[in-house]
Amino acid sequence: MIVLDIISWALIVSGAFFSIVGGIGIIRFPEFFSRLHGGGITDTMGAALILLGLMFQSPNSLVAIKLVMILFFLLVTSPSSCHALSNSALAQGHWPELDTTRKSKNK
Amino acid sequence: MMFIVAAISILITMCLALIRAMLGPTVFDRVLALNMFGTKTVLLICAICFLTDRTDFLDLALLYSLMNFIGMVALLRFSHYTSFGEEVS
Amino acid sequence: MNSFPIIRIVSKLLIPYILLFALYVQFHGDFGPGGGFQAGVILASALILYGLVFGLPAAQSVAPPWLIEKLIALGVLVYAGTGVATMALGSNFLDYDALEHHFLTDVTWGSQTLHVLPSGQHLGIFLVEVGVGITVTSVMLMIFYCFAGRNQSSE
Amino acid sequence: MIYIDIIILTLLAVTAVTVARIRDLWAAVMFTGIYSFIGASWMLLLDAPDVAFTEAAVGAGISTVLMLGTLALTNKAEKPSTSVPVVPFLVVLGTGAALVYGTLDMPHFGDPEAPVHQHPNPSFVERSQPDMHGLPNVVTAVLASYRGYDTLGETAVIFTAGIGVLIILRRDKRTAPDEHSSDEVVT
Repeated sequence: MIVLDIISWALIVSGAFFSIVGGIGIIRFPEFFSRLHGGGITDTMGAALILLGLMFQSPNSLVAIKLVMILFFLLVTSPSSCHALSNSALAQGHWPELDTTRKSKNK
Repeated sequence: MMFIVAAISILITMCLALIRAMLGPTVFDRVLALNMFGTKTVLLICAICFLTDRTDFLDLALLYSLMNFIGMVALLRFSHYTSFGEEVS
Repeated sequence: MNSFPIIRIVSKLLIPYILLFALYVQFHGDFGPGGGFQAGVILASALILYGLVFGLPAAQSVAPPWLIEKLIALGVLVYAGTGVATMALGSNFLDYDALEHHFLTDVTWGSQTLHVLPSGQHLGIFLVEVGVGITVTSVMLMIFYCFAGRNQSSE
Repeated sequence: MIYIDIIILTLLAVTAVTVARIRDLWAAVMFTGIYSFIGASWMLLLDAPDVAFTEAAVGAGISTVLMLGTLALTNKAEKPSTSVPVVPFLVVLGTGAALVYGTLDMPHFGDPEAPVHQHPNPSFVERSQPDMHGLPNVVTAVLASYRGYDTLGETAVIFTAGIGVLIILRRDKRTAPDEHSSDEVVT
Protein backbone atom coordinates (compact mmCIF):
# COMPACT_ATOMS: atom_id res chain seq x y z
CA MET A 1 0.00 0.00 0.00
CA ILE A 2 2.91 2.33 0.81
CA VAL A 3 4.28 1.73 -2.70
CA LEU A 4 0.92 2.59 -4.29
CA ASP A 5 0.72 5.75 -2.19
CA ILE A 6 4.18 6.83 -3.29
CA ILE A 7 3.34 6.20 -6.95
CA SER A 8 0.09 8.15 -6.59
CA TRP A 9 1.85 11.05 -4.90
CA ALA A 10 4.46 11.23 -7.63
CA LEU A 11 1.89 11.07 -10.44
CA ILE A 12 -0.51 13.56 -8.86
CA VAL A 13 2.17 16.07 -7.98
CA SER A 14 3.67 15.93 -11.46
CA GLY A 15 0.18 16.19 -12.98
CA ALA A 16 -0.56 19.20 -10.80
CA PHE A 17 2.76 20.73 -11.88
CA PHE A 18 1.96 20.24 -15.58
CA SER A 19 -1.56 21.63 -15.29
CA ILE A 20 -0.42 24.74 -13.41
CA VAL A 21 2.41 25.26 -15.91
CA GLY A 22 -0.11 25.00 -18.75
CA GLY A 23 -2.38 27.45 -16.94
CA ILE A 24 0.46 29.94 -16.60
CA GLY A 25 1.23 29.36 -20.27
CA ILE A 26 -2.30 30.15 -21.36
CA ILE A 27 -2.01 33.48 -19.53
CA ARG A 28 1.53 34.46 -20.49
CA PHE A 29 1.92 33.40 -24.12
CA PRO A 30 1.62 36.30 -26.57
CA GLU A 31 -0.89 35.06 -29.16
CA PHE A 32 -3.48 32.40 -29.87
CA PHE A 33 -1.42 29.72 -31.60
CA SER A 34 1.19 29.58 -28.86
CA ARG A 35 -1.56 29.54 -26.24
CA LEU A 36 -2.82 26.33 -27.83
CA HIS A 37 0.41 24.78 -26.60
CA GLY A 38 -0.35 25.66 -22.99
CA GLY A 39 -3.91 24.42 -23.32
CA GLY A 40 -2.71 21.19 -24.90
CA ILE A 41 -0.31 20.45 -22.04
CA THR A 42 -2.99 20.78 -19.36
CA ASP A 43 -5.56 18.85 -21.35
CA THR A 44 -3.41 15.81 -22.07
CA MET A 45 -0.36 15.59 -19.81
CA GLY A 46 -1.87 17.07 -16.64
CA ALA A 47 -5.19 15.26 -17.00
CA ALA A 48 -3.59 11.92 -17.83
CA LEU A 49 -1.12 12.06 -14.93
CA ILE A 50 -3.76 13.08 -12.38
CA LEU A 51 -6.18 10.40 -13.58
CA LEU A 52 -3.41 7.78 -13.47
CA GLY A 53 -2.57 8.85 -9.95
CA LEU A 54 -6.23 8.51 -8.93
CA MET A 55 -6.38 5.10 -10.59
CA PHE A 56 -3.81 3.70 -8.14
CA GLN A 57 -6.08 4.74 -5.26
CA SER A 58 -9.29 3.20 -6.62
CA PRO A 59 -11.01 0.91 -4.12
CA ASN A 60 -12.29 -1.57 -6.72
CA SER A 61 -11.82 -2.41 -10.37
CA LEU A 62 -15.07 -0.76 -11.53
CA VAL A 63 -13.79 2.64 -10.41
CA ALA A 64 -10.49 2.03 -12.21
CA ILE A 65 -12.35 1.06 -15.41
CA LYS A 66 -14.48 4.20 -15.20
CA LEU A 67 -11.33 6.30 -14.79
CA VAL A 68 -9.80 4.59 -17.84
CA MET A 69 -12.93 5.43 -19.84
CA ILE A 70 -12.81 9.07 -18.71
CA LEU A 71 -9.14 9.21 -19.72
CA PHE A 72 -9.96 7.70 -23.12
CA PHE A 73 -12.73 10.20 -23.83
CA LEU A 74 -10.59 13.13 -22.68
CA LEU A 75 -7.68 12.02 -24.85
CA VAL A 76 -9.99 11.65 -27.86
CA THR A 77 -12.10 14.79 -27.55
CA SER A 78 -9.74 17.45 -26.26
CA PRO A 79 -6.97 17.28 -28.91
CA SER A 80 -9.52 17.00 -31.70
CA SER A 81 -11.33 20.11 -30.52
CA CYS A 82 -7.95 21.89 -30.25
CA HIS A 83 -7.29 20.88 -33.85
CA ALA A 84 -10.69 22.16 -34.98
CA LEU A 85 -10.09 25.43 -33.12
CA SER A 86 -6.75 26.09 -34.80
CA ASN A 87 -8.17 24.99 -38.14
CA SER A 88 -11.04 27.43 -38.00
CA ALA A 89 -8.73 30.18 -36.68
CA LEU A 90 -6.53 29.68 -39.75
CA ALA A 91 -9.59 29.62 -41.99
CA GLN A 92 -10.74 32.97 -40.59
CA GLY A 93 -7.44 34.66 -41.43
CA HIS A 94 -5.44 34.46 -38.22
CA TRP A 95 -1.81 33.54 -38.71
CA PRO A 96 0.91 32.83 -36.11
CA GLU A 97 2.71 36.07 -35.32
CA LEU A 98 5.88 34.21 -34.45
CA ASP A 99 6.03 32.66 -37.91
CA THR A 100 8.58 34.73 -39.83
CA THR A 101 8.78 32.56 -42.91
CA ARG A 102 5.35 33.46 -44.29
CA LYS A 103 3.68 36.81 -44.24
CA SER A 104 0.66 37.22 -42.01
CA LYS A 105 -2.59 37.01 -43.89
CA ASN A 106 -4.42 39.69 -41.99
CA LYS A 107 -1.65 42.26 -41.92
CA MET B 1 -4.25 14.64 1.54
CA MET B 2 -3.09 13.93 -2.01
CA PHE B 3 -6.63 14.47 -3.28
CA ILE B 4 -6.68 17.90 -1.64
CA VAL B 5 -3.41 18.74 -3.39
CA ALA B 6 -4.89 17.60 -6.71
CA ALA B 7 -8.12 19.55 -6.17
CA ILE B 8 -6.32 22.75 -5.16
CA SER B 9 -3.99 22.60 -8.16
CA ILE B 10 -6.93 21.95 -10.50
CA LEU B 11 -8.77 24.91 -8.97
CA ILE B 12 -5.73 27.16 -9.52
CA THR B 13 -5.63 26.09 -13.17
CA MET B 14 -9.37 26.78 -13.45
CA CYS B 15 -8.81 30.31 -12.13
CA LEU B 16 -6.07 30.89 -14.73
CA ALA B 17 -8.30 29.57 -17.53
CA LEU B 18 -11.14 31.81 -16.34
CA ILE B 19 -8.83 34.85 -16.47
CA ARG B 20 -7.90 33.98 -20.06
CA ALA B 21 -11.57 33.51 -20.96
CA MET B 22 -12.30 37.01 -19.63
CA LEU B 23 -9.29 38.69 -21.28
CA GLY B 24 -9.34 36.70 -24.51
CA PRO B 25 -8.89 39.14 -27.39
CA THR B 26 -10.22 36.74 -30.01
CA VAL B 27 -13.13 34.33 -29.98
CA PHE B 28 -10.74 31.38 -30.25
CA ASP B 29 -8.86 32.28 -27.07
CA ARG B 30 -12.14 32.15 -25.19
CA VAL B 31 -13.11 28.80 -26.65
CA LEU B 32 -9.67 27.39 -25.87
CA ALA B 33 -10.09 28.52 -22.26
CA LEU B 34 -13.58 26.98 -22.15
CA ASN B 35 -12.22 23.67 -23.42
CA MET B 36 -9.50 23.70 -20.78
CA PHE B 37 -12.05 24.63 -18.12
CA GLY B 38 -14.22 21.66 -19.10
CA THR B 39 -11.31 19.23 -18.86
CA LYS B 40 -10.36 20.65 -15.47
CA THR B 41 -13.97 20.24 -14.29
CA VAL B 42 -13.87 16.55 -15.18
CA LEU B 43 -10.67 16.19 -13.15
CA LEU B 44 -12.10 18.20 -10.26
CA ILE B 45 -15.18 16.00 -10.11
CA CYS B 46 -12.96 12.89 -10.03
CA ALA B 47 -10.88 14.42 -7.23
CA ILE B 48 -14.00 15.39 -5.23
CA CYS B 49 -15.39 11.87 -5.66
CA PHE B 50 -12.20 10.42 -4.15
CA LEU B 51 -12.03 13.15 -1.52
CA THR B 52 -15.55 12.48 -0.20
CA ASP B 53 -15.12 8.72 -0.78
CA ARG B 54 -18.20 8.41 -2.99
CA THR B 55 -16.59 6.93 -6.06
CA ASP B 56 -19.85 5.70 -7.57
CA PHE B 57 -20.50 9.25 -8.76
CA LEU B 58 -17.76 9.08 -11.38
CA ASP B 59 -20.57 8.78 -13.97
CA LEU B 60 -20.85 12.54 -13.67
CA ALA B 61 -17.26 13.02 -14.83
CA LEU B 62 -17.84 10.57 -17.66
CA LEU B 63 -20.91 12.54 -18.73
CA TYR B 64 -19.04 15.84 -18.65
CA SER B 65 -16.18 14.49 -20.75
CA LEU B 66 -18.76 13.65 -23.43
CA MET B 67 -20.91 16.79 -23.09
CA ASN B 68 -17.94 19.15 -23.25
CA PHE B 69 -17.31 17.98 -26.81
CA ILE B 70 -20.89 18.75 -27.89
CA GLY B 71 -20.67 22.28 -26.51
CA MET B 72 -17.34 22.79 -28.26
CA VAL B 73 -18.71 21.57 -31.60
CA ALA B 74 -21.71 23.88 -31.27
CA LEU B 75 -19.57 26.92 -30.44
CA LEU B 76 -17.14 26.17 -33.29
CA ARG B 77 -19.90 25.58 -35.78
CA PHE B 78 -21.57 28.84 -34.81
CA SER B 79 -18.36 30.83 -35.08
CA HIS B 80 -17.72 29.25 -38.47
CA TYR B 81 -21.05 29.37 -40.24
CA THR B 82 -23.10 31.77 -38.07
CA SER B 83 -26.12 29.52 -38.46
CA PHE B 84 -27.14 25.93 -37.88
CA GLY B 85 -29.34 25.10 -40.70
CA GLU B 86 -27.45 24.79 -43.94
CA GLU B 87 -26.99 21.48 -45.62
CA VAL B 88 -23.61 19.80 -45.35
CA SER B 89 -23.12 17.06 -47.87
CA MET C 1 -18.37 20.97 -40.77
CA ASN C 2 -17.18 19.76 -44.15
CA SER C 3 -13.69 21.13 -43.61
CA PHE C 4 -13.21 19.27 -40.32
CA PRO C 5 -12.61 15.61 -41.18
CA ILE C 6 -11.22 14.90 -37.70
CA ILE C 7 -14.33 16.27 -36.00
CA ARG C 8 -16.50 14.11 -38.25
CA ILE C 9 -14.53 10.96 -37.44
CA VAL C 10 -14.42 11.70 -33.70
CA SER C 11 -18.17 12.35 -33.68
CA LYS C 12 -18.75 9.03 -35.44
CA LEU C 13 -16.61 7.43 -32.75
CA LEU C 14 -18.33 9.16 -29.83
CA ILE C 15 -22.03 9.02 -30.78
CA PRO C 16 -22.43 5.27 -30.06
CA TYR C 17 -20.86 5.76 -26.64
CA ILE C 18 -23.15 8.68 -25.84
CA LEU C 19 -26.20 6.62 -26.86
CA LEU C 20 -24.98 3.70 -24.75
CA PHE C 21 -24.35 6.00 -21.80
CA ALA C 22 -27.87 7.42 -22.15
CA LEU C 23 -29.33 3.91 -21.99
CA TYR C 24 -27.14 3.18 -18.95
CA VAL C 25 -28.42 6.30 -17.19
CA GLN C 26 -32.00 5.41 -18.11
CA PHE C 27 -31.97 1.85 -16.82
CA HIS C 28 -29.44 2.24 -14.03
CA GLY C 29 -31.23 5.27 -12.59
CA ASP C 30 -32.91 3.15 -9.94
CA PHE C 31 -29.53 2.17 -8.53
CA GLY C 32 -27.30 5.21 -9.03
CA PRO C 33 -27.68 8.85 -9.94
CA GLY C 34 -29.76 9.41 -13.04
CA GLY C 35 -33.21 8.74 -14.36
CA GLY C 36 -35.54 9.48 -17.21
CA PHE C 37 -34.98 13.22 -17.54
CA GLN C 38 -31.20 13.05 -17.65
CA ALA C 39 -31.22 10.05 -19.99
CA GLY C 40 -33.61 11.80 -22.35
CA VAL C 41 -31.43 14.90 -22.49
CA ILE C 42 -28.27 12.83 -23.15
CA LEU C 43 -30.00 10.83 -25.90
CA ALA C 44 -31.23 14.04 -27.52
CA SER C 45 -27.79 15.62 -27.33
CA ALA C 46 -26.26 12.63 -29.13
CA LEU C 47 -28.71 13.16 -32.00
CA ILE C 48 -28.13 16.92 -31.87
CA LEU C 49 -24.37 16.31 -32.19
CA TYR C 50 -25.12 14.22 -35.27
CA GLY C 51 -27.22 17.04 -36.65
CA LEU C 52 -24.56 19.66 -35.91
CA VAL C 53 -21.78 17.73 -37.62
CA PHE C 54 -23.53 16.06 -40.53
CA GLY C 55 -26.27 18.58 -41.23
CA LEU C 56 -29.94 18.84 -40.34
CA PRO C 57 -31.27 16.61 -43.18
CA ALA C 58 -29.06 13.73 -42.03
CA ALA C 59 -30.38 14.01 -38.48
CA GLN C 60 -33.95 14.24 -39.76
CA SER C 61 -33.51 11.09 -41.77
CA VAL C 62 -32.41 9.28 -38.60
CA ALA C 63 -35.21 10.67 -36.42
CA PRO C 64 -37.93 11.94 -38.76
CA PRO C 65 -39.99 14.86 -37.41
CA TRP C 66 -43.35 13.12 -37.86
CA LEU C 67 -42.12 10.30 -35.61
CA ILE C 68 -40.79 12.75 -33.02
CA GLU C 69 -44.17 14.51 -32.91
CA LYS C 70 -45.88 11.22 -32.14
CA LEU C 71 -43.27 10.31 -29.51
CA ILE C 72 -43.84 13.58 -27.57
CA ALA C 73 -47.36 12.40 -26.84
CA LEU C 74 -46.38 8.73 -26.43
CA GLY C 75 -44.17 9.44 -23.42
CA VAL C 76 -46.95 11.14 -21.45
CA LEU C 77 -49.27 8.34 -22.55
CA VAL C 78 -46.91 5.70 -21.15
CA TYR C 79 -46.71 7.55 -17.83
CA ALA C 80 -50.42 8.12 -17.47
CA GLY C 81 -51.15 4.68 -18.91
CA THR C 82 -49.17 3.11 -16.07
CA GLY C 83 -51.49 4.91 -13.66
CA VAL C 84 -54.57 3.75 -15.54
CA ALA C 85 -53.22 0.20 -15.57
CA THR C 86 -52.83 0.24 -11.80
CA MET C 87 -56.41 1.50 -11.53
CA ALA C 88 -57.59 -1.28 -13.82
CA LEU C 89 -55.83 -3.79 -11.59
CA GLY C 90 -57.92 -2.54 -8.67
CA SER C 91 -55.62 -0.12 -6.90
CA ASN C 92 -55.10 3.65 -6.72
CA PHE C 93 -53.76 5.80 -9.56
CA LEU C 94 -49.97 5.28 -9.80
CA ASP C 95 -49.92 2.78 -6.93
CA TYR C 96 -47.36 0.38 -8.33
CA ASP C 97 -47.96 -2.35 -5.77
CA ALA C 98 -50.75 -3.53 -8.03
CA LEU C 99 -48.16 -4.42 -10.69
CA GLU C 100 -46.79 -7.22 -8.53
CA HIS C 101 -46.50 -10.41 -10.54
CA HIS C 102 -44.79 -13.74 -10.09
CA PHE C 103 -43.68 -14.49 -13.64
CA LEU C 104 -39.90 -14.99 -13.86
CA THR C 105 -39.19 -12.58 -11.00
CA ASP C 106 -36.64 -14.70 -9.18
CA VAL C 107 -34.77 -17.40 -11.06
CA THR C 108 -32.30 -19.53 -9.13
CA TRP C 109 -29.38 -20.31 -11.37
CA GLY C 110 -26.65 -22.26 -9.70
CA SER C 111 -26.00 -20.72 -6.33
CA GLN C 112 -27.27 -17.20 -7.03
CA THR C 113 -30.74 -15.73 -7.41
CA LEU C 114 -31.29 -13.62 -10.52
CA HIS C 115 -33.96 -10.93 -10.83
CA VAL C 116 -35.04 -11.41 -14.43
CA LEU C 117 -38.15 -9.26 -14.72
CA PRO C 118 -38.83 -6.31 -12.40
CA SER C 119 -41.94 -6.54 -10.28
CA GLY C 120 -44.20 -4.28 -8.28
CA GLN C 121 -42.71 -0.92 -7.36
CA HIS C 122 -39.62 -1.58 -9.46
CA LEU C 123 -41.69 -2.26 -12.60
CA GLY C 124 -43.78 0.86 -12.00
CA ILE C 125 -40.74 3.10 -11.57
CA PHE C 126 -39.18 1.51 -14.66
CA LEU C 127 -42.24 2.23 -16.85
CA VAL C 128 -42.64 5.76 -15.53
CA GLU C 129 -38.99 6.62 -16.18
CA VAL C 130 -39.27 5.22 -19.70
CA GLY C 131 -42.23 7.56 -20.31
CA VAL C 132 -40.34 10.58 -18.97
CA GLY C 133 -37.31 9.67 -21.08
CA ILE C 134 -39.31 9.38 -24.32
CA THR C 135 -41.04 12.72 -23.80
CA VAL C 136 -37.87 14.61 -22.86
CA THR C 137 -35.86 13.19 -25.78
CA SER C 138 -38.49 14.06 -28.36
CA VAL C 139 -39.23 17.54 -26.96
CA MET C 140 -35.52 18.48 -26.93
CA LEU C 141 -35.04 17.16 -30.47
CA MET C 142 -38.15 18.93 -31.68
CA ILE C 143 -36.95 22.26 -30.24
CA PHE C 144 -33.60 21.78 -32.00
CA TYR C 145 -35.32 20.95 -35.31
CA CYS C 146 -37.50 24.04 -35.00
CA PHE C 147 -34.55 26.40 -34.36
CA ALA C 148 -32.33 24.88 -37.04
CA GLY C 149 -35.08 24.71 -39.64
CA ARG C 150 -36.04 28.31 -38.92
CA ASN C 151 -32.49 29.51 -39.63
CA GLN C 152 -32.39 27.51 -42.81
CA SER C 153 -35.55 28.98 -44.24
CA SER C 154 -34.77 32.54 -43.19
CA GLU C 155 -31.56 32.74 -45.17
CA MET D 1 -11.97 21.07 2.30
CA ILE D 2 -13.36 24.46 3.33
CA TYR D 3 -10.88 26.15 0.97
CA ILE D 4 -12.30 24.20 -1.97
CA ASP D 5 -15.80 25.44 -1.07
CA ILE D 6 -14.61 29.02 -0.81
CA ILE D 7 -12.72 28.92 -4.13
CA ILE D 8 -15.64 27.34 -5.99
CA LEU D 9 -18.13 29.87 -4.60
CA THR D 10 -15.80 32.74 -5.55
CA LEU D 11 -15.49 31.37 -9.08
CA LEU D 12 -19.30 31.09 -9.28
CA ALA D 13 -19.73 34.73 -8.21
CA VAL D 14 -17.04 35.97 -10.62
CA THR D 15 -18.57 34.05 -13.54
CA ALA D 16 -22.07 35.31 -12.75
CA VAL D 17 -20.88 38.94 -12.65
CA THR D 18 -19.04 38.38 -15.94
CA VAL D 19 -22.16 36.99 -17.61
CA ALA D 20 -24.09 40.05 -16.49
CA ARG D 21 -21.39 42.55 -17.49
CA ILE D 22 -20.26 41.24 -20.87
CA ARG D 23 -21.68 42.84 -24.02
CA ASP D 24 -20.76 40.18 -26.57
CA LEU D 25 -23.67 37.76 -26.30
CA TRP D 26 -21.71 34.93 -27.88
CA ALA D 27 -19.16 35.16 -25.06
CA ALA D 28 -22.03 35.35 -22.55
CA VAL D 29 -23.33 31.99 -23.82
CA MET D 30 -19.83 30.61 -23.36
CA PHE D 31 -19.68 31.91 -19.80
CA THR D 32 -23.01 30.26 -18.96
CA GLY D 33 -21.30 27.02 -20.01
CA ILE D 34 -18.51 27.76 -17.51
CA TYR D 35 -21.15 28.59 -14.89
CA SER D 36 -22.74 25.19 -15.45
CA PHE D 37 -19.37 23.47 -14.98
CA ILE D 38 -18.75 25.18 -11.64
CA GLY D 39 -22.38 24.72 -10.57
CA ALA D 40 -22.21 20.97 -11.09
CA SER D 41 -19.02 20.73 -9.02
CA TRP D 42 -20.71 22.72 -6.26
CA MET D 43 -23.80 20.48 -6.32
CA LEU D 44 -21.51 17.47 -6.01
CA LEU D 45 -19.81 19.02 -2.99
CA LEU D 46 -23.26 19.53 -1.45
CA ASP D 47 -23.95 15.78 -1.81
CA ALA D 48 -26.65 16.25 -4.44
CA PRO D 49 -25.41 14.05 -7.30
CA ASP D 50 -28.81 13.81 -9.00
CA VAL D 51 -29.05 17.60 -9.34
CA ALA D 52 -25.43 17.71 -10.49
CA PHE D 53 -26.26 15.07 -13.08
CA THR D 54 -29.14 17.12 -14.44
CA GLU D 55 -26.95 20.22 -14.51
CA ALA D 56 -24.24 18.31 -16.37
CA ALA D 57 -26.66 16.85 -18.90
CA VAL D 58 -28.48 20.11 -19.62
CA GLY D 59 -25.96 22.85 -18.93
CA ALA D 60 -22.95 22.03 -21.06
CA GLY D 61 -24.55 20.49 -24.14
CA ILE D 62 -28.18 21.23 -24.87
CA SER D 63 -28.54 24.69 -23.36
CA THR D 64 -25.44 25.95 -25.22
CA VAL D 65 -26.85 24.63 -28.49
CA LEU D 66 -30.29 26.12 -27.89
CA MET D 67 -28.94 29.52 -26.79
CA LEU D 68 -26.71 29.67 -29.86
CA GLY D 69 -29.74 28.77 -31.95
CA THR D 70 -31.58 31.70 -30.40
CA LEU D 71 -28.60 33.99 -31.06
CA ALA D 72 -28.67 32.98 -34.72
CA LEU D 73 -32.16 34.49 -34.89
CA THR D 74 -31.19 37.77 -33.15
CA ASN D 75 -28.27 40.15 -32.86
CA LYS D 76 -24.86 39.15 -31.55
CA ALA D 77 -24.30 42.13 -29.23
CA GLU D 78 -26.36 43.57 -26.42
CA LYS D 79 -27.68 47.10 -26.87
CA PRO D 80 -25.68 49.36 -24.50
CA SER D 81 -27.84 51.17 -21.99
CA THR D 82 -27.08 54.85 -21.43
CA SER D 83 -29.02 55.71 -18.27
CA VAL D 84 -27.56 55.02 -14.83
CA PRO D 85 -30.05 52.74 -13.05
CA VAL D 86 -30.24 54.28 -9.55
CA VAL D 87 -33.67 53.10 -8.43
CA PRO D 88 -33.22 49.46 -9.56
CA PHE D 89 -29.84 49.43 -7.82
CA LEU D 90 -31.43 50.61 -4.55
CA VAL D 91 -34.19 47.99 -4.88
CA VAL D 92 -31.62 45.23 -5.46
CA LEU D 93 -29.51 46.48 -2.55
CA GLY D 94 -32.54 46.50 -0.23
CA THR D 95 -33.65 43.03 -1.28
CA GLY D 96 -30.14 41.68 -0.88
CA ALA D 97 -29.81 43.19 2.60
CA ALA D 98 -33.18 41.68 3.61
CA LEU D 99 -32.09 38.26 2.31
CA VAL D 100 -28.78 38.44 4.18
CA TYR D 101 -30.72 39.41 7.32
CA GLY D 102 -32.97 36.41 6.69
CA THR D 103 -30.04 34.00 6.53
CA LEU D 104 -29.14 34.87 10.14
CA ASP D 105 -32.17 32.87 11.30
CA MET D 106 -31.40 29.86 9.14
CA PRO D 107 -30.18 26.63 10.75
CA HIS D 108 -26.57 25.64 10.33
CA PHE D 109 -25.49 23.69 7.28
CA GLY D 110 -26.17 20.00 7.78
CA ASP D 111 -28.12 20.50 11.02
CA PRO D 112 -30.25 17.35 11.53
CA GLU D 113 -32.89 19.41 13.40
CA ALA D 114 -33.42 21.75 10.44
CA PRO D 115 -36.99 21.93 9.07
CA VAL D 116 -35.76 20.72 5.68
CA HIS D 117 -34.74 17.45 7.24
CA GLN D 118 -37.84 17.16 9.45
CA HIS D 119 -40.78 18.24 7.31
CA PRO D 120 -40.84 15.60 4.55
CA ASN D 121 -40.91 12.80 7.03
CA PRO D 122 -37.43 11.27 7.48
CA SER D 123 -39.12 7.91 7.56
CA PHE D 124 -39.21 8.07 3.75
CA VAL D 125 -35.56 7.08 3.75
CA GLU D 126 -36.22 4.20 6.13
CA ARG D 127 -39.47 3.15 4.46
CA SER D 128 -37.99 3.22 0.98
CA GLN D 129 -35.83 0.14 1.47
CA PRO D 130 -38.61 -2.39 2.21
CA ASP D 131 -41.19 -0.56 0.05
CA MET D 132 -39.06 -0.55 -3.07
CA HIS D 133 -37.79 -4.13 -2.77
CA GLY D 134 -34.24 -2.91 -2.24
CA LEU D 135 -33.89 -0.14 -4.82
CA PRO D 136 -31.03 1.84 -3.32
CA ASN D 137 -31.64 5.27 -4.90
CA VAL D 138 -34.05 7.06 -2.58
CA VAL D 139 -34.25 10.10 -4.89
CA THR D 140 -35.67 8.02 -7.73
CA ALA D 141 -38.04 6.26 -5.34
CA VAL D 142 -39.38 9.57 -4.00
CA LEU D 143 -39.65 11.16 -7.47
CA ALA D 144 -41.27 8.29 -9.30
CA SER D 145 -43.27 6.53 -6.63
CA TYR D 146 -44.04 8.58 -3.50
CA ARG D 147 -44.36 11.78 -5.54
CA GLY D 148 -45.65 10.17 -8.72
CA TYR D 149 -48.35 12.81 -9.30
CA ASP D 150 -45.76 15.62 -9.21
CA THR D 151 -43.58 13.90 -11.76
CA LEU D 152 -46.59 13.30 -13.99
CA GLY D 153 -47.26 17.03 -13.77
CA GLU D 154 -43.65 17.82 -14.65
CA THR D 155 -43.80 15.54 -17.67
CA ALA D 156 -46.99 17.29 -18.72
CA VAL D 157 -45.18 20.65 -18.37
CA ILE D 158 -42.38 19.45 -20.69
CA PHE D 159 -45.04 18.15 -23.09
CA THR D 160 -46.79 21.53 -23.05
CA ALA D 161 -43.50 23.36 -23.63
CA GLY D 162 -42.80 21.15 -26.63
CA ILE D 163 -46.26 21.84 -28.05
CA GLY D 164 -45.77 25.59 -27.51
CA VAL D 165 -42.42 25.64 -29.33
CA LEU D 166 -43.98 23.62 -32.14
CA ILE D 167 -46.85 26.08 -32.52
CA ILE D 168 -44.64 29.17 -32.46
CA LEU D 169 -41.61 28.09 -34.47
CA ARG D 170 -42.56 25.30 -36.84
CA ARG D 171 -42.93 25.99 -40.50
CA ASP D 172 -45.21 23.45 -42.01
CA LYS D 173 -44.52 22.29 -45.53
CA ARG D 174 -48.14 22.79 -46.47
CA THR D 175 -48.21 26.45 -45.38
CA ALA D 176 -44.69 27.38 -46.51
CA PRO D 177 -45.46 27.86 -50.26
CA ASP D 178 -48.40 30.12 -49.39
CA GLU D 179 -46.14 32.39 -47.33
CA HIS D 180 -43.64 32.70 -50.15
CA SER D 181 -46.32 33.45 -52.72
CA SER D 182 -47.85 36.12 -50.47
CA ASP D 183 -44.37 37.63 -50.01
CA GLU D 184 -43.95 37.79 -53.74
CA VAL D 185 -47.29 39.53 -54.08
CA VAL D 186 -46.30 42.13 -51.49
CA THR D 187 -42.88 42.79 -52.96
